[in-house]
Amino acid sequence: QNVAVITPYLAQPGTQAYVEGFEASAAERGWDVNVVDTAGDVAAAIARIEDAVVQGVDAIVINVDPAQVTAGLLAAADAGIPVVGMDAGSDPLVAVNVTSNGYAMAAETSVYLANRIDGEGAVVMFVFDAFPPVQLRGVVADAVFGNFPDIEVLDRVTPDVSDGGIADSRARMEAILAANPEPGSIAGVWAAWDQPALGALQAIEDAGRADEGIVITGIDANPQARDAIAMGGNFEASIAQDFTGIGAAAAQVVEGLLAGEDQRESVIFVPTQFVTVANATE
Amino acid sequence: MSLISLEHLSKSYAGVPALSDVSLALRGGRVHALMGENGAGKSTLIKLLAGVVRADRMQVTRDGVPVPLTHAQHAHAAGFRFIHQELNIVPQISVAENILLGQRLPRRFGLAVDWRAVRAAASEALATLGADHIDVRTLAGDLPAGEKMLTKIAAALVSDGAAPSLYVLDEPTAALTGAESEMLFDVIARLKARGAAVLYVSHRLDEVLRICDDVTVLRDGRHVSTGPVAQTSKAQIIHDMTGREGTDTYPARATAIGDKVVARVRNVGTKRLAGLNFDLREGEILGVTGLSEAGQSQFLQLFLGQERVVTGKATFHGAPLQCSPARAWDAGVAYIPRERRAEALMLDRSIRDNIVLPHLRDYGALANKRAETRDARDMSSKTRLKCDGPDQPVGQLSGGNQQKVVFARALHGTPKLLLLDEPTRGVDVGAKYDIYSLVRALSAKGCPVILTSSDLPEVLGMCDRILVLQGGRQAHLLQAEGLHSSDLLSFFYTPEVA
Amino acid sequence: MTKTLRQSGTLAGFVAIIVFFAWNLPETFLTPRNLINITQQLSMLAVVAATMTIVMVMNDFDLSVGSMASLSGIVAAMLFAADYPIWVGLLAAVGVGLLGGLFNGVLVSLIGILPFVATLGTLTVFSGAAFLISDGRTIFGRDIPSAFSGFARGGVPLDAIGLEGISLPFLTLTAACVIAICWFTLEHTTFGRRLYAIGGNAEAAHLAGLKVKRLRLIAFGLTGLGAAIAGLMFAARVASANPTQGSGLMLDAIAAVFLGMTMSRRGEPRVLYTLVGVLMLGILDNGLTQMQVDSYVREILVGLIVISAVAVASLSKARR
Amino acid sequence: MTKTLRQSGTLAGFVAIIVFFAWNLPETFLTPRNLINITQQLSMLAVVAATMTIVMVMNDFDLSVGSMASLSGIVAAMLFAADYPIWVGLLAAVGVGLLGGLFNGVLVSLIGILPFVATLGTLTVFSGAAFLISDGRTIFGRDIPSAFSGFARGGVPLDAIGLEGISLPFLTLTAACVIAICWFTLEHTTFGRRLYAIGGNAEAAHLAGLKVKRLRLIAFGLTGLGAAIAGLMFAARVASANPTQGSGLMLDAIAAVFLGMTMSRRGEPRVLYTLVGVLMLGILDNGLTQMQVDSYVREILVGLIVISAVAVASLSKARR
Ligand SMILES: Nc1ncnc2c1ncn2[C@@H]1O[C@H](COP(=O)(O)OP(=O)(O)OP(=O)(O)O)[C@@H](O)[C@H]1O
Ligand SMILES: Nc1ncnc2c1ncn2[C@@H]1O[C@H](COP(=O)(O)OP(=O)(O)OP(=O)(O)O)[C@@H](O)[C@H]1O
Ligand SMILES: [Mg+2]
Ligand SMILES: [Mg+2]
Repeated sequence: QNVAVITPYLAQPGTQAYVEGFEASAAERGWDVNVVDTAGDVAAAIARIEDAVVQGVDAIVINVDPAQVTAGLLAAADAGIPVVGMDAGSDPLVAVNVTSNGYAMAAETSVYLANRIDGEGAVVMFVFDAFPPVQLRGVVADAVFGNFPDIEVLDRVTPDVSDGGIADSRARMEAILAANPEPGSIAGVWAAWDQPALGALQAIEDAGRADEGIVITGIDANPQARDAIAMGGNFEASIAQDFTGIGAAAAQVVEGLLAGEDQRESVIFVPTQFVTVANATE
Repeated sequence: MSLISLEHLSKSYAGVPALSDVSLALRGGRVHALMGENGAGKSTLIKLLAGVVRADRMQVTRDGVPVPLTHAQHAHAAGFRFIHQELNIVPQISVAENILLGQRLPRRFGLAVDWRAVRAAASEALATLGADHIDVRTLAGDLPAGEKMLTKIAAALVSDGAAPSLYVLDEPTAALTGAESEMLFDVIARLKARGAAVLYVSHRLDEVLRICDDVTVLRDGRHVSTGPVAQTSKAQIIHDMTGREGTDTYPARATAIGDKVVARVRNVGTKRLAGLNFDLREGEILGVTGLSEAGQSQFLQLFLGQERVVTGKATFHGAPLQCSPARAWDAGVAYIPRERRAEALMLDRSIRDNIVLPHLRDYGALANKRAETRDARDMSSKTRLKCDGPDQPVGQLSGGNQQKVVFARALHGTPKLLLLDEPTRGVDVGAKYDIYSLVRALSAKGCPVILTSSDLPEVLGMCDRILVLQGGRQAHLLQAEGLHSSDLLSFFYTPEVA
Repeated sequence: MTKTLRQSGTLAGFVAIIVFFAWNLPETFLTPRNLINITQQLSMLAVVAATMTIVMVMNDFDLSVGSMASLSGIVAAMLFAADYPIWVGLLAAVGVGLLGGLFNGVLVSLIGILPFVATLGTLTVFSGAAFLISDGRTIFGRDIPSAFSGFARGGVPLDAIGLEGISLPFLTLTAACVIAICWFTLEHTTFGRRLYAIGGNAEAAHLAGLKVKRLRLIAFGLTGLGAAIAGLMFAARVASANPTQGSGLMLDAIAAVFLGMTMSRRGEPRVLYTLVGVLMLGILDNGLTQMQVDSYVREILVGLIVISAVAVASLSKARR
Repeated sequence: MTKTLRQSGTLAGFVAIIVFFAWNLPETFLTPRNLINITQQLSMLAVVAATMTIVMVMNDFDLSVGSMASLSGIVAAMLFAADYPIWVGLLAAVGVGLLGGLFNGVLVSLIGILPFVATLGTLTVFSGAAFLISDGRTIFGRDIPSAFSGFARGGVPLDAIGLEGISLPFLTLTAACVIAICWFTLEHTTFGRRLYAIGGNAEAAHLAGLKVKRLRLIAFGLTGLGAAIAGLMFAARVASANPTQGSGLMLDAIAAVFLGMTMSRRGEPRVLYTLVGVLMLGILDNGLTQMQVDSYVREILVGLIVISAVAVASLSKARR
């Protein structure tokens, strides 16, 4: 069987992990998988979906907001080619979307942070609203912090991600630290994904303010973040999506679709795991 | 006959006056010469008139009616046509489009350009110049220099409705061969007969005496004299220009040519040259002439390493010719290219930077600004450069003074061979004499010189022998002694004697 | 001779690429559906590249087209979201493009800033504005009227000429119109010829009495307008608008114009050659994806092919 | 008079920005720690911009510096991951930078491709190569030796001069060295003078006996080298390498050089002015973030300030 995996976001570590998970499961099944990255370009993703349809693949797996690639999905539907989403969002044109529950993840980390700082103090948020799955995390965290009257959101920073997200986040955090020199003036850093959390951690450590008890949380628990959490420093928690699990589940769905099975659910949530110093090295 | 009067023309650059309160009357049916040393303000006056440089003060009237001149279009609308000193061709577009540049192109259905009409109008303009051999569809950049100038002249002749009343030509013959110049003089005569006024700038005195009716002389931006040409003389004009006695002749050779053969050229052929056969001796000045584009520039570039020897053998001081300009300069060759602005000068860099450019290595691996400044100042005074000092950007100098910078560069150090391509283009009479003297002095020290020029008197006055090229082929090698312009011209056409 | 080689070098490469894919993908490459697909995929890039040609003819540049495309998409989408009728959104977006382009023009021509710097600055400004008014969010779903996104999905059915079930996409038609207008303007109007004259020798153009400043201003306005149209097409195609979505267009558009320049006689930009450049980039992407070439290898290949095409042209030019 | 205004216009703006932040952030802006922090944040950009100046002096460009920085970081990290000693990784990365730069040089100077096109092509190729050899992954954690990332965290303690607990970061020192070398090379060696001459008129330089091709080749090599050094600094600073991390450097570096050009007498690029440009960009980012200006507004402000600085310079130049 011939399966195309199309995403504009392959440079993101998470995307990579579930694409690899998918490829591994596909290899077991003897499928021929073509992974296409359009480097952030959504229109090109449509183009590549259309190309895959022309080429006559058996199934298409996407990791991009289906609402944005409707043109491509229509082409696939016309040709009768099933489309499965990996963390893509729900859409009538996508047979099944396999994902983690983003709302739950953001809620878990933000509630953790709020509790760790006893519901009071200044919090710096790192968000990225241009990318829908990350944007909703920010919305959830806003709601959680808004519910604690003594928590003040000091700044809501959107870092420049063209450098991978660490370096610019670090520069932003350094400026915020400089602007708030009093020990204790910053209680926590909530990051919508791990790279800004790592940048903030580097900034805090380098400013010699690691012992002020600033609590940092991230999301995704990528290996670099796990290392940092395992050190037992300011970076305390993140939440791991089961990327390999998502990839494997997607492969299973594709297999079912190709076998002509009916899919009852249009969303499959793969469980997540909350990562702290206790289980970071697992 | 119309009367265009220019009054109180004044312009200063950064506080330094280039033109101070000059007034001038131009009459229809007469050719008015504008003379002056390099930097006297001639081109500045013309630019004010063209509306491309804003005057500090100026009043222009035609038959008593004021003419506003704050934009090139105003001048055009007033019926003023210009040929500026620096050749302003657009190389990427066709000759026809160059000729009609600045006008609304003829259209079909009020929309699309009617290319047939464009070509017809352009051809017609060229035909009045007697230059109908130029195909108007050629890209202008592919034309030889003389034909580019003809294109530019044709552009000035094209009229769109209003009959032009004034033609302004700033050193038009500097890039033309003798024959082409004659053609231009014919055209000027016809314009004059039509009742147009002509303002004519040239440093070639004979030309001015021949075709102009009146002459105005400027010095340092001020008006010196105006009068009919018939009532003045060469010596008087030179005196008015320079404020001292002078001459437009050539310094005579003071020392004999050496015996040593410096360069030996045997049956050399290159991509564009053939049959070169001659020896160049110590201190000899060799002229290279021919019709336009007969290969003169390539001839010089042979010694610069730009034109490669394909057949035959050429040596310089016993060694084969160098194969790149870098090596040639290292071997002591100094070169003045034909197009000073495109090929020689860094216009927005200082006089110093321009003069020391090929000699940087002589100052060591680390920059030595003090020594460079000293040398630049020294060379500026030797070439009688009119400037504010070695730090002034070359782009601010007048055309002739820019040429002197190029000269200063070539004469700096002690060249072993001097290659001069149209070296005095745009240089005024007085400075020409100084430059010729410098060349003579160099040759007296044993440095051979190869010179090409479309100014035949210059070739005859300076050279010991003259090599005539026909279509890139060496046709004649003549002794200059006793030769006359007309004799030389006839050799351009007579076939090679075996 | 070599002139012809130079001119046809890139064209020959283009044909070679097509033959190569036709050979390797006999079933799927040279099919009407695939070809029409390619034109649709390329329509946004073609519009940006064609209007970019207008300023590049004067030796200028516009680096801000990508962020202008994003901005205009966002402007339209925000208005749609605020329940304005479609035509208001379209008009506003196009107006923003024109104004942004004219702003570039003012900086470059009236103030005299190098185009590279000026449009680098406005790139930042437009992109910041797009983020600001959208609050950094992607606007999609119900906020985008289906009539708007439907346009990108619709087309003129080609059943009549025997291509059952295939239609010529409206996006392709739009691009074709823009290209035709740019071509006509540059090649067959006094305005266009003047732009070429400015590109050839700005000083000569000025001395000949051309209103250099005004012409440059207008040209930049047109490029901004083109970017806005492309931004709208993009937003319709992805049925959403986000503040970064156009950013990929800029470098590709410039690359296409440069590829085209290797085909023209004097190395000047010309719209139809730009189009060949656009097609070359698009066909490489389509064909290599179909051949399942790894995306990274594809990137390297595209870079090398562009370099080689230009190198061959430069070398044969030098030898001339 | 106006000449001085033009030259000092941007400088005055720079000072005004500093005064503005010092006024609004009295406690935190002009502190030694913050200033040293800024120099450290800017060190990579400063290295790229300073070496970019070398080619821009000749009116050339290098668009590929960003992807070259990413590539060299990846090359070093891959070698570290394969347990090679640190010096091997560093040497290989620097070697890759030099080779890549020379490749650009060959395209631009020997083959004669416009720098914009050539380096646009190599941008794609280098970036593709970085993705390919890293498989698109970020390399970090145990794969990056702590001696390497420790370099970016270390510095020379400044206790001796009364700044307790503050140290002058090695990254800042490295950048200072690179800048000093570039400055000396361009301003005080014949080599540098020759590069400036090429920028003045390349044809004239050639006919005046300069080895234009060789000089351009070397200059591009140096710019590639600088990009590689910056890439290593970047990788050390974030203790990881990923195939896109350098991409933000290119436009910022070019912007810094252009900002610097507005300060020089004849509008030519000069290393020290480039440095002022870099500082201006960095200080704006730092100060505006400290003032909690929305990131999008910050982007717009930075763009507008750059445009205004250049516009003032151009206008006073025109009035001259
Ligand atoms: N853009 C400029 N900036 C400063 N000074 C200038 C500028 N243009 C011309 N000048 C100065 O004005 C004076 C007059 O120059 P102009 O070009 O009118 O001389 P010219 O009489 O045409 O000389 P030539 O015979 O050499 O062409 C010169 O001293 C020149 O240096
Ligand atoms: N002397 C010159 N040499 C070369 N280029 C010039 C010269 N003067 C102006 N230019 C070019 O032309 C532009 C100005 O053109 P021009 O003055 O024709 O504009 P315009 O549209 O006619 O303006 P306006 O009608 O307001 O006077 C300048 O930006 C410059 O690029
Ligand atoms: Mg003059
Ligand atoms: Mg004007």
